[in-house]
Amino acid sequence: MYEHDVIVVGAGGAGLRAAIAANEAGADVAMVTKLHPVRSHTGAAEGGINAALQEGDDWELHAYDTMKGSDYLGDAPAVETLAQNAPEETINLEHWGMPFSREEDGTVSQRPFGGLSYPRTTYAGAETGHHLLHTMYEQVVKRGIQVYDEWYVMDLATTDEDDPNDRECHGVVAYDVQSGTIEGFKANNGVVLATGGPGQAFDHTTNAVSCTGDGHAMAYRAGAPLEDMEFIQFHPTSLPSTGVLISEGVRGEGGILYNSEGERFMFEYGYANNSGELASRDVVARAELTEVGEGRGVDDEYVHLDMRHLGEERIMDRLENILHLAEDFEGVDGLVEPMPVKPGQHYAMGGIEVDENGQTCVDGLYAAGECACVSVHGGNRLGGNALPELIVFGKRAGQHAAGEDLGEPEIRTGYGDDVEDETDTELPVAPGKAGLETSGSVAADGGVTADAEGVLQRKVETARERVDTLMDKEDGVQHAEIRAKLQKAMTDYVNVFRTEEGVKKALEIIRECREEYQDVYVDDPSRTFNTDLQQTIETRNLIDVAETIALGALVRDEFRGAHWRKEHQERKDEEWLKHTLISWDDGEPSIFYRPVILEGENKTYEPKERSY
Amino acid sequence: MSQSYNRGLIEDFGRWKEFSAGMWAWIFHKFTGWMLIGYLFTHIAVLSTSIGASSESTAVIQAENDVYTTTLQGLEGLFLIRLLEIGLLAVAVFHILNGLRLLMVDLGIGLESQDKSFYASLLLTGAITVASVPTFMTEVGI
Amino acid sequence: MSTQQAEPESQEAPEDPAMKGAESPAADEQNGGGMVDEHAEKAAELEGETVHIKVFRYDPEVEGKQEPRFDDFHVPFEKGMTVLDSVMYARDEYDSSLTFRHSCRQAVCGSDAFFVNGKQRLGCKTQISDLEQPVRIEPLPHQEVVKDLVVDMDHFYDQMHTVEPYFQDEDTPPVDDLEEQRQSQENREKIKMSSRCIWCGACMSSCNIAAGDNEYLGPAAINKAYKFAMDDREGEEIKEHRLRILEQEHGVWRCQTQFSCTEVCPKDIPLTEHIQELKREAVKKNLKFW
Amino acid sequence: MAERYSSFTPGGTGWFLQRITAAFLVVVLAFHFFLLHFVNHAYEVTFMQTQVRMENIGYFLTMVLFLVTAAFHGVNGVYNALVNQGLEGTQKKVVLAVLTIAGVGLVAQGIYVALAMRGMI
Ligand SMILES: Cc1cc2nc3c(=O)[nH]c(=O)nc-3n(C[C@H](O)[C@H](O)[C@H](O)COP(=O)(O)OP(=O)(O)OC[C@H]3O[C@@H](n4cnc5c(N)ncnc54)[C@H](O)[C@@H]3O)c2cc1C
Ligand code: HEM
Ligand code: SF4
Ligand code: F3S
Ligand code: FES
Repeated sequence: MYEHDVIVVGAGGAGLRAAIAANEAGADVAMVTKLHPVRSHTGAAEGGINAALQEGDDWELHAYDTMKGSDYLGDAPAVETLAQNAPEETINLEHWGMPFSREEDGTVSQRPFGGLSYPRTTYAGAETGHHLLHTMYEQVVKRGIQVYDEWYVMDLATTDEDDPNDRECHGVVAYDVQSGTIEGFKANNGVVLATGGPGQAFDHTTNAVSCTGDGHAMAYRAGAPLEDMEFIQFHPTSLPSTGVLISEGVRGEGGILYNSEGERFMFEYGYANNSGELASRDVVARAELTEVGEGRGVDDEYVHLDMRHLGEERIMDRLENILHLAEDFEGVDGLVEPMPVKPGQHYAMGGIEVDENGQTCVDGLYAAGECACVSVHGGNRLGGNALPELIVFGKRAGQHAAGEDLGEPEIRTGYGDDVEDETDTELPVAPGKAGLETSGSVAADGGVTADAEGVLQRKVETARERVDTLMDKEDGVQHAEIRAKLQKAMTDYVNVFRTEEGVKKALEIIRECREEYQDVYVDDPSRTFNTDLQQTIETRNLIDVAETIALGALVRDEFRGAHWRKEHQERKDEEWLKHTLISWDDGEPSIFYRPVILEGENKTYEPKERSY
Repeated sequence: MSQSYNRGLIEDFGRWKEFSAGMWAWIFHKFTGWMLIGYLFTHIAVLSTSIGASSESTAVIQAENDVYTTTLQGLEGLFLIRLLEIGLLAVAVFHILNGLRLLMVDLGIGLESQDKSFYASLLLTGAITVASVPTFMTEVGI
Repeated sequence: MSTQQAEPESQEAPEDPAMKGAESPAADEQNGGGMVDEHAEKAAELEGETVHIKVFRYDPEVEGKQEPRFDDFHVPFEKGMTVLDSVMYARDEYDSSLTFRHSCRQAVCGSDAFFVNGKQRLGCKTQISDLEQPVRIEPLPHQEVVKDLVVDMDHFYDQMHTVEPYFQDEDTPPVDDLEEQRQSQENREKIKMSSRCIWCGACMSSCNIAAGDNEYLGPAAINKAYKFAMDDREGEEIKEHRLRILEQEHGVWRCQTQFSCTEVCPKDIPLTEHIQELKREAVKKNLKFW
Repeated sequence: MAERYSSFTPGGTGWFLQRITAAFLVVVLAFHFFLLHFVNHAYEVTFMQTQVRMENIGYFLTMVLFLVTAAFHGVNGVYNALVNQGLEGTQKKVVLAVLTIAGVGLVAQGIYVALAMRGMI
């Protein structure tokens, strides 16, 4: 068993920032991560970090833009904290040596981004995330923070009182990918989950293969509710075979979208008569899929993004990296042929419900980054708002976990007297656990809630048993099959377009996946670097997370932000200014709602029509 | 730590087919350098005959019968030595040309064409060597 | 670091010798239709284009894999297919024990540097159609193999950490100072390429010198140091300190300008150029004292 | 970190001298080759001619310098190459000693020879 004050799970932007903050607060921190830190998906972010740095700009404008972008589903205390702290945190990165792009006078550059009233997206070339990730990892090395890399966290060591609000988290159970040993990590002060997005729930995503929503699933099963999971952002231009992102810059420079008939469909079919290709992400994504759905897709799958008419010189000057991306990942030369693109899952606005200090309703359990939902993005995230979230809320979670006093949070978490229960949606199948699931409940073992070490020890044993069972089983279904089926269902039915019928169908398939998972086995007999085993465990997490996405999508019968429902084409403010929360309840998911907080420090954000 | 596998020798020269220009240049430069220093030692050894020659009488020297002259000309009369000389020239020329290439590299000049300059060194070495054959081969019997 | 051959006794040997990964690849031919077998191969060719890949296999615990071997897979070709796609397909469809690191699929995480047809390349950034078949995929040379295509990266990380890879400036402004340090566009341009490294280890694996001298810092670490040493935001004194680390015996002088690092770097970082520049910087610094 | 290096060698002196000597050698070696293989053919070299050449103090000094640089360049090159191959500890010290002795011996013998050619011995 290992023991530290604070255990940070995940070493992307959020995890690294949390670890540094906890270290600075004097705690003994360790990071446990399934990838070496520099492999984290934060490295893929290109655009930049929003922060009101320049004169004339100020945090209130940033907060306002964010709230508007969220389609009024962001919580004001969180949104304002983000906007207020982003400048300081961004400059702090600069002080740590992050190589931001520069202006003539040597100050950091900022560029305009969609939905922002001021150019406040601070960037470092077209690889902001890469620099952010590496700069923070460097600080971790400098501080000598312990990193357990290639350790896969399987479970949280949480006590199991009936009410999640009474539970406490004492650490995590992880297995060393290289050797296969399973160990407990005791956290004296707190565990911070920073495991990133759940993009792998979909079969076409800009997210990494490692973005499997492990943190979501572990927190969920430990009793912390997942919030606003139905809000998934789809990016309209990703390469079909890999999901690699083709930046909005191509359309910004004048790139045109064509269907298989060679029609400029954004105008031809009236999807966006004014802004055409430059309409907002969700509009373009829906237009592309409509084209494909109506038989005008290329190879029945994608559309073409053409930039040839911009001329070689302009392309080389401004979009050179796009040429490389298309060439390297799709084998297409953007100078001589149009590039194939289609919508891809890009970002999850929802996540583990936390307050401004990053804490969940389970004592000692924190979450930060894309896996968390403090609710700054609400129904739709603005480009450039995820990276500041990592550093602002990563830091707060780290500080709080290390015992620093950050004041009483205004955001409430967990099931309480301020929530409203879901009562009327009919589900096609019962969600939640299937078969003989080990609930990990002490009561079931007839024991009593033990001390921290006892809890951890029991969890370690459960994990070892689970792995042994998976490894010992001789045949059955393989995870790849289940995963593929799940991803397909999500992309077919819970994608950009959502219909009641479709989402219900998805829930049924998810149910099937769960049942099939009962029969899953790990073929690779080796304990050494068994990725088969790791992916099998991840697949289970994906099932849980996908289910919450589909459940959220089914109950929210309105059209808000990225969530589009065929039968409900308008935003319903009277009914839906509230967050969807889903909690596991020992295997029987229950859905409830908590109102959005629109009262900010100095003003109240009045919902307005979202138009740009 | 868990076990791992060390692939031993295939790692190094077993992979010679996959070596790139820079690696060959390195190997050749090393080889030629060692040849040259080796030669320098023999060279001085041969020239040491002049110590004996200097004590011989002027007449002998004028008659070109001193040990230095006879040794040198005796050696030069051997076909094998002539061949070796050509080899030495090739070695020296390559070492010089590639040495110049390396000096450029050290100064950070023309790094993009480092492979081309290696091939150029090789070709030039070949050309100079071939061109020098007549000079080296005059007046030697087989 | 252990260099000895794997001993099977350490962990329980698999009981069933018939699992796919451990057996001769031909056994899988019926259910996947992809493995090496003349009939299968011909059939596959008829069905459409397939790519033939030969993948290095090794597992210290599994019988039949303790002595490395190559497995053949025939993967249906799709436009845009990369080397990584092909091994992922082989893993998901034919043999789930096929092991390799990968994550981002877009050349930013640096997990999947393999030795492909005799050259270090990023799997996800290499179009399979650009390669001669059969495509031979091996783990990075000069690193110990943990399993299949997975190599031990610890030594690489150690070298990276040796150069004090973090920004150091005695006069770094206080955290709550909202003013950034100034840096000229030229200076930022100068360090731009060096800052792109994704720690894939391809360069280190390609360098003969690094292979021969375990303590040689290697191109990636030297490049990392370059990024800081050339950054004007760090003071003169720190730059000198950095040069002192670099000019140690196993530092820059070890580099014999073989250029293979520069040739394989998937991020096109001019590594040799950076190393040479540091050599000159070090000489200049030392000349000052003469 | 930096402390892991036990032996601190003043960085790059060897490397630098190798380049400087190389630059000098290019010129002299070319001259030498040209003179003794193309202008005068090696097979025609006689002690008398050698004496005549050596009588010229400029030529004599150039040749001595040539010898010293070449010896240094060659020996230093060999030493660097061996060190690069991972020579360490006592072995390294022994090699250094042997090479130094060989180098010094070579130069000494060479100078002796040159003096003899000049008729000074
Ligand atoms: C292509 C792309 C471009 C983007 N561009 C921008 C942009 O320009 N601006 C912006 O603001 N945002 C952008 N985003 C969004 C933003 O990059 C991400 O939301 C953010 O980086 C997520 O960071 P994270 O720290 O939460 O997670 P990640 O960086 O994904 O890190 C997750 C970490 O958790 C670890 N982990 C996961 N599961 C486990 C487990 N079970 N056990 C142990 N460890 C585990 C992983 O090893 C990893 O270290 C972009 C996203 C993508 C995909
Ligand atoms: C005429 C011009 C010459 C030039 C331009 C030249 C250039 C160089 C250079 C630049 C190196 C360093 C290579 C490196 O460290 O990467 C080198 C190495 C060497 N040189 Fe020369 N050199 C010349 C002549 C000679 C001569 C006359 C000798 C023999 C006495 C010689 C023997 C060597 C040896 C032994 C090495 C070491 C090779 C190795 O790395 O193993 N060189 N030369
Ligand atoms: S320098 Fe290039 S090859 Fe080397 S680790 Fe970095 S990215 Fe990879
Ligand atoms: S391959 Fe090695 S020798 Fe130098 S130029 Fe690169 S580090
Ligand atoms: S998978 Fe990330 S670099 Fe290839």
